[in-house]
Amino acid sequence: MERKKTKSRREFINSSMRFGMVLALGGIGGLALRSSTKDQWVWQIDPFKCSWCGRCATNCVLNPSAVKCVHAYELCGYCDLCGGYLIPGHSDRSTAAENQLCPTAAIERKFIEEPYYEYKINEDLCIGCAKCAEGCSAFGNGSLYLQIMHHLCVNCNECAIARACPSDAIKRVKGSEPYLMKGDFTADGGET
Amino acid sequence: MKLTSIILPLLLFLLATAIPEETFSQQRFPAPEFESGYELPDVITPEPRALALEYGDVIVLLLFLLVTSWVVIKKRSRQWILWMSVGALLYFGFWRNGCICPVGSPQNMVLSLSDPSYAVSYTVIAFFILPLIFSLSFGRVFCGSACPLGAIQDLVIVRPVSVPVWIQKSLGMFPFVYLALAVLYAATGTDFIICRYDPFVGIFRMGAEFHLIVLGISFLLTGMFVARPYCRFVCPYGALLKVTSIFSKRHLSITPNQCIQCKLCTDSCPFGAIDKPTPDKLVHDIKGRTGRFMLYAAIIPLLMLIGGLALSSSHVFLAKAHPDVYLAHLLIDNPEVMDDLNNLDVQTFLGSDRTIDELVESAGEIQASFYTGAWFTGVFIGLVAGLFLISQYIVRRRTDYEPNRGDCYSCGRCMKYCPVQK
Amino acid sequence: MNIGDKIKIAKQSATVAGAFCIVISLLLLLNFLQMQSADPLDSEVMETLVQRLALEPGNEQLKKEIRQFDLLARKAYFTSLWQVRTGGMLLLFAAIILVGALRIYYSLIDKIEKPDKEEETNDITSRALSRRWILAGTGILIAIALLATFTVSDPLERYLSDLPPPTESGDHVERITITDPDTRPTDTRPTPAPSPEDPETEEPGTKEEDPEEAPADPPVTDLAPATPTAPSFPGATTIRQNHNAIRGPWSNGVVFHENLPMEWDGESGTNILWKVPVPLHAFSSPVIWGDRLFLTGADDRERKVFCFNRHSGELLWEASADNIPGSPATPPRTTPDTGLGAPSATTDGIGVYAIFGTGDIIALDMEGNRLWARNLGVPDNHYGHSSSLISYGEKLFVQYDDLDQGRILSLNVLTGETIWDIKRESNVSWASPILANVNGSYQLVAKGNPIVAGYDIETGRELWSVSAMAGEVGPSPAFGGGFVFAANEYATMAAINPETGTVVWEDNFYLPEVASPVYGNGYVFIATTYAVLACMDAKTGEQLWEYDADDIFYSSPVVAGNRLYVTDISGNTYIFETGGEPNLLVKNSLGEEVYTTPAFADGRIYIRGEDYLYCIGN
Amino acid sequence: MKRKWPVILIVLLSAAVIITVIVTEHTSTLPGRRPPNPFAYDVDEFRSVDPGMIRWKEARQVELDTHTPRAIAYTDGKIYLAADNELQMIGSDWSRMMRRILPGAPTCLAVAQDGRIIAGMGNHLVLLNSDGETIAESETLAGESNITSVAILGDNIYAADAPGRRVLVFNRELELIDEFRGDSGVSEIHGFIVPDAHFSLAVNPENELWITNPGIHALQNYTPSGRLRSYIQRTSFTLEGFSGCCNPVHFTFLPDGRFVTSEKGIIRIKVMRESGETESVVAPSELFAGGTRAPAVVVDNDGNVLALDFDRNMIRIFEPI
Repeated sequence: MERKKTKSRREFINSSMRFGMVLALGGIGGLALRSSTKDQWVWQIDPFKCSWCGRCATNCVLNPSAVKCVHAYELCGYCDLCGGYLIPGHSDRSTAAENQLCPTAAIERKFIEEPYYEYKINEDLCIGCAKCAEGCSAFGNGSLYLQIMHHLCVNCNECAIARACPSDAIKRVKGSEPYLMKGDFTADGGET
Repeated sequence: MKLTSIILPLLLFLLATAIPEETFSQQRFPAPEFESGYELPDVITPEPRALALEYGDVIVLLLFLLVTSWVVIKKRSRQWILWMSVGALLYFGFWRNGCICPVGSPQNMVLSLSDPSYAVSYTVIAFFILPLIFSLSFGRVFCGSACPLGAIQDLVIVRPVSVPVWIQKSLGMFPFVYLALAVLYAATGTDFIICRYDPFVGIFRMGAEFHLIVLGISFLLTGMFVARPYCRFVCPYGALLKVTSIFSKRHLSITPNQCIQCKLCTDSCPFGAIDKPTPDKLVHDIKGRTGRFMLYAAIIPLLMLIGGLALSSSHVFLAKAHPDVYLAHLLIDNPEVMDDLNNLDVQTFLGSDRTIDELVESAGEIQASFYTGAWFTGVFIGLVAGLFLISQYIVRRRTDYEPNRGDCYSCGRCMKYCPVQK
Repeated sequence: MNIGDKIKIAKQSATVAGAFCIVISLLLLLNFLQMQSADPLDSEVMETLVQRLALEPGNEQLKKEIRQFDLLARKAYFTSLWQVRTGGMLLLFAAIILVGALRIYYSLIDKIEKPDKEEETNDITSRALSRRWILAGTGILIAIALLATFTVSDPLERYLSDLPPPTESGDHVERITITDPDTRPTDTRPTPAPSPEDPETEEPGTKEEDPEEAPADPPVTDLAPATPTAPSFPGATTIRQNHNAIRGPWSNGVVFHENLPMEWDGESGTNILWKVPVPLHAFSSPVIWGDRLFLTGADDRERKVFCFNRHSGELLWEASADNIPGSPATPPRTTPDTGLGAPSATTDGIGVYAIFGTGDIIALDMEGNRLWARNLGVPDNHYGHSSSLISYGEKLFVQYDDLDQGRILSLNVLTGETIWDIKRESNVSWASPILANVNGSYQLVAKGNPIVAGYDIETGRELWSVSAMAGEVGPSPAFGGGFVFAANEYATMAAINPETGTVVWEDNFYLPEVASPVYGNGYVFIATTYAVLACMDAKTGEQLWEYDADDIFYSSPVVAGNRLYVTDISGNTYIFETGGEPNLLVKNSLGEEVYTTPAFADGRIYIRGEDYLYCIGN
Repeated sequence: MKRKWPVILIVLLSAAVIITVIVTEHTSTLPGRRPPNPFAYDVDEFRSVDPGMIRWKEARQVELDTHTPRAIAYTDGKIYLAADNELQMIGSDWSRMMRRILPGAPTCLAVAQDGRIIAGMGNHLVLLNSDGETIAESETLAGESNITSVAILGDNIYAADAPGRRVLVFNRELELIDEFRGDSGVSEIHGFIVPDAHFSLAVNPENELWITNPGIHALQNYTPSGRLRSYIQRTSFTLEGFSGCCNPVHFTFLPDGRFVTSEKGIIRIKVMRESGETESVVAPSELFAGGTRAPAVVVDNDGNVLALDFDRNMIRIFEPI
């Protein structure tokens, strides 16, 4: 008799606690739903904040990093003398190794026509070290800049580079607009 | 992959048409007119994983949970669970690289509540809620076969030793502490510590920083002898699952019929999660127990107060995990670092347009929010300690061997060993 | 295959897999260390090679070497990347086999089912043990938290309380905001609507105000209700363009005009555009608004205000300060070198305001119609009252230090009503107040004996006060470069920080008796009654140069741009370049004694001589 | 019991390793504890300037109450400032003398001796009187055009169209009368190479028309009819010349005819002799830390350099030391 009582009491406690927890879960879920999005979050570098510290190359969980240099061709000056391509004090404006700034020679330089040259990134070689981006910003138009390549990025819940980034340039962006493009000053890219 | 290659150009096309042409032509400086007919290459911007696939992950999770529940309650097959956990390891672990995962999701939930600019995505909500709902219904079926972290540990159990009860009980408090700290750090926008110290994600990705690999291997080595060390003594999401599972509607039972008290199941469980029948002594000791129970229950508020006081007084220490606070302290305490050109963080800060005043102000705000947060954290930890204590005075009368509803991972080993047939 | 064989196979494969794991791990570790220690991409060899090439750009051999090295380095880098990736895969594979084999091995040897040997009684003791350890764990946590409290100090509060914010740029860059005539603070001012009781509620000193005066007010009383916006008072910009008080805008000795004439001669008439006789003598200085120039004159019989067209010299109107209630029947005694007309008038484009040695103060509109007039009480002054007026917005400020008490008043320019009236710790003085824009808001700075003090123009509250003066205080203060400069013969020259009310530096080598100091472009200039013009560094007080003039200075120096204009009593105007060196650009003679300070307008200088008013321009 | 010892040892060891790893991981990633950048590319050596070269000092900063400064001009003691979509005239005492909303966003300004103001409005010019009222408007230029600089020489108004890579010549009634692209046939000098939206022209005190050719780091002197007369070309990563993509961005003249040039990238303002040697530095790049745009420069009557700092939203006045 007594056992039955305790059992029913226990069941009562159990079910009321369960009910309470369902309510709590529903509450949390509802609260979260209020500020929710059907989109997903992905990580991206704000090229206007980037300070070219090199940690994108060393701190990504992937090796080589998912961060690659991209080239805003629209912004590029197509100059012969490119601060993002040539080392300062280069002996010659040619594609030879001794003139190249990129440690992995990931930038391909091609003559178009007098006086224009094309600079193209070989993504397979790029390690995201930002050397060229720094040179391009210091001497050029800033058309070379870093972006997280989403076909490589594993989209960690907390990006290891974001934590390491000294200039707070890596932030979550909506998966529907996963790149912060330079040369496109329409959205928040240019004005921030 | 195939799907993405179709969707990708489509999305790009849609994206391009969505932005008015005018803004492009006005804001972008036109490239030179090349006489040679050269055309500008396209900027390569591969799309992230399609949203449909993210929802697909939710469906896979749901499937895993449903099938496991069915297997645990109805089918009662260890073999099924084993293979399902291998599947979860391959899919959520090695294929999805350990992200997305419910274990880290509380942080996203908390961040979305504290930071209005961060809207949590539906996928994350689903990943957070689903295992908890299943836990309320059928126990920790998620741990049993859908969690890649649990799966990898479960698979390396080689020679489990039984951990003394007192270690298990006292260390069992840590997941709650860890959860409280993770919530604190997530709410203050400091860090996602659960993800950061996730020991297995480096293994899933086949690459991480060196010490994280070491961390993973250490956990796995430990896991060969102490079964599921992360789940039992660390996992903060497990803490939530434990609480919900205690009050679950239906739970795995060792025997389908009458228990024959053969005690084989206790030996089969590597997690020490099987409760024995209550010894008579304990049952009869009810009087003194109730008194102690009341005493400890009265102590709980005191413990909560102490916890709150202790944690809130250490809020500066806790807040130093935030880079802004740390940098502010560094710059104030050691102003000479400003001359250290190798100190990238300091140099970058000095090169930015933020002033030290602004940094100190922001650090002050963060510390203030840490003070409040640490109070809550401390009170919570005090409460957990109190509840752990008084739970030691609760005796449930049991005549059979039963899985502990809080600690059982629904791995099904005991069912396999149970000689009783249906 | 029996169970023994199975066990054997499992054991062997576990051993092999384990060994393999260890080897791969070691290799990976080696690789890792190698990559850490010598990152081929950041190689010093490469760096030195490139540096050498920079020195000898034509060295083809060197170039070839660099290219080879570069190729090698990159090959090594990508090889090691490949190694890591392959090694990781192999390790994973081996680990799977190891774990699988071990599991099989143990499950095979553990087939024997052993009964549980644990004692039943364990439960109670283990519960007690658990409790103890739960408590201990909680204690450890709290201990760690408390320990953390004591190991970390919070430097933020220290920073906020102690340290002055480290300014990143130590250079002194002056910050300017563009002043805007459209943002006048006076626009929102409640319009004074004089009610019949108002004059009666005034303080006792003004009680004598005759009700008969009320009819003299109509222009104002009509104006206020008719146009609720009221006359809008000039903002800083407009004031800068005019010369609304003695020594220019804010009475500060700095004017903001261009193309000022550099050379003239009173004898030959060179660059003297016009010259008219002063109708009534006084020692007051001219003031200018728009194209009108105002002068005051006084003798024992009459006190008058004159308005000239400043372009032609034509006398437009004159107005007498007579029939003022409370005005003494016989004027107070004054000395000839002060007289009753020593204070200069001021104007704001709406009215012109003048005070005389009798204590009579009068407001006239631009056409010479009286707006209001009152007597402030006859000043007890053994030389004669000489503090000039200045106004801002609806307030007219009167420094009224006499032998009886130190006093400063603010009157409503539209009605003459007292807005505030404060007593101050000062003996009689002859200095004039100035307005100083300290941190964006104006304060009235008035020099007395012995105090130099700043007053809130709204309430008259004393904001700061420095006791530094002595003797008979004549020169007015000057403001510039963040400091108030106050100098007096027999006392000191003090630079005062009006934000803190502290003396920043002091000097007493050259001190003026009559002429006021002036600040310009980082320098302070003093014109003395012993015919020396002295220049000091405004920041430090360091004496930079002095110049011996022909005659003594009564007229105050004025700075316009990078020029300093100063006139001695013989009528010689010296134009210096403001700077650390004495650079006299030109000296012009007027041919007449000058005791007043010139007034400046765009391209024009107006000097009141003893008998004539001159307009100088190119 | 015997067999348990190695197991416990391994477990304890692992636990120790785990704790050490977590602690070291935590501490080593705190700001300031991370290793220096292995890929550091030190452009600081190009930024740094010999202090002896800095012969100007920043004397004043004038904070603007507008959001987006756009252009600046100076004539006869008055500063003309285009900001947001308005035109302001500021007196030498920093009081605002005029403020007027323009019919669009101005891109550049020039002021004639008679006080009339010419404002480039992107694809057309507007002529305003000294009160800022529109007197005349040019026709809208076809195609992609953006007037980035305008100057008055004689009866002509010269406007630099950056996307068009040409200089347009208008008469005083704002009728387009001519244009030239700088290809003069003199030696191997190329026509205007304008790789970004910075293309500037100015008239020196001797009434010579100078135009930048930023793509080749040159300043070129043209006849009023658009024939290249002479040029200065200086390419250098150092102070000696202009570097990178498209410099100088803005330039003007000191009263004695020396150039004042403003560069982007490594933002700096320097003074160049008419012969092309760098004479002194007005403002080294550290004064523009964090900035992204080269300031527009004008010189006032006293020979001070007024720089419109777009990033800080202020006019900065540099005086010779």
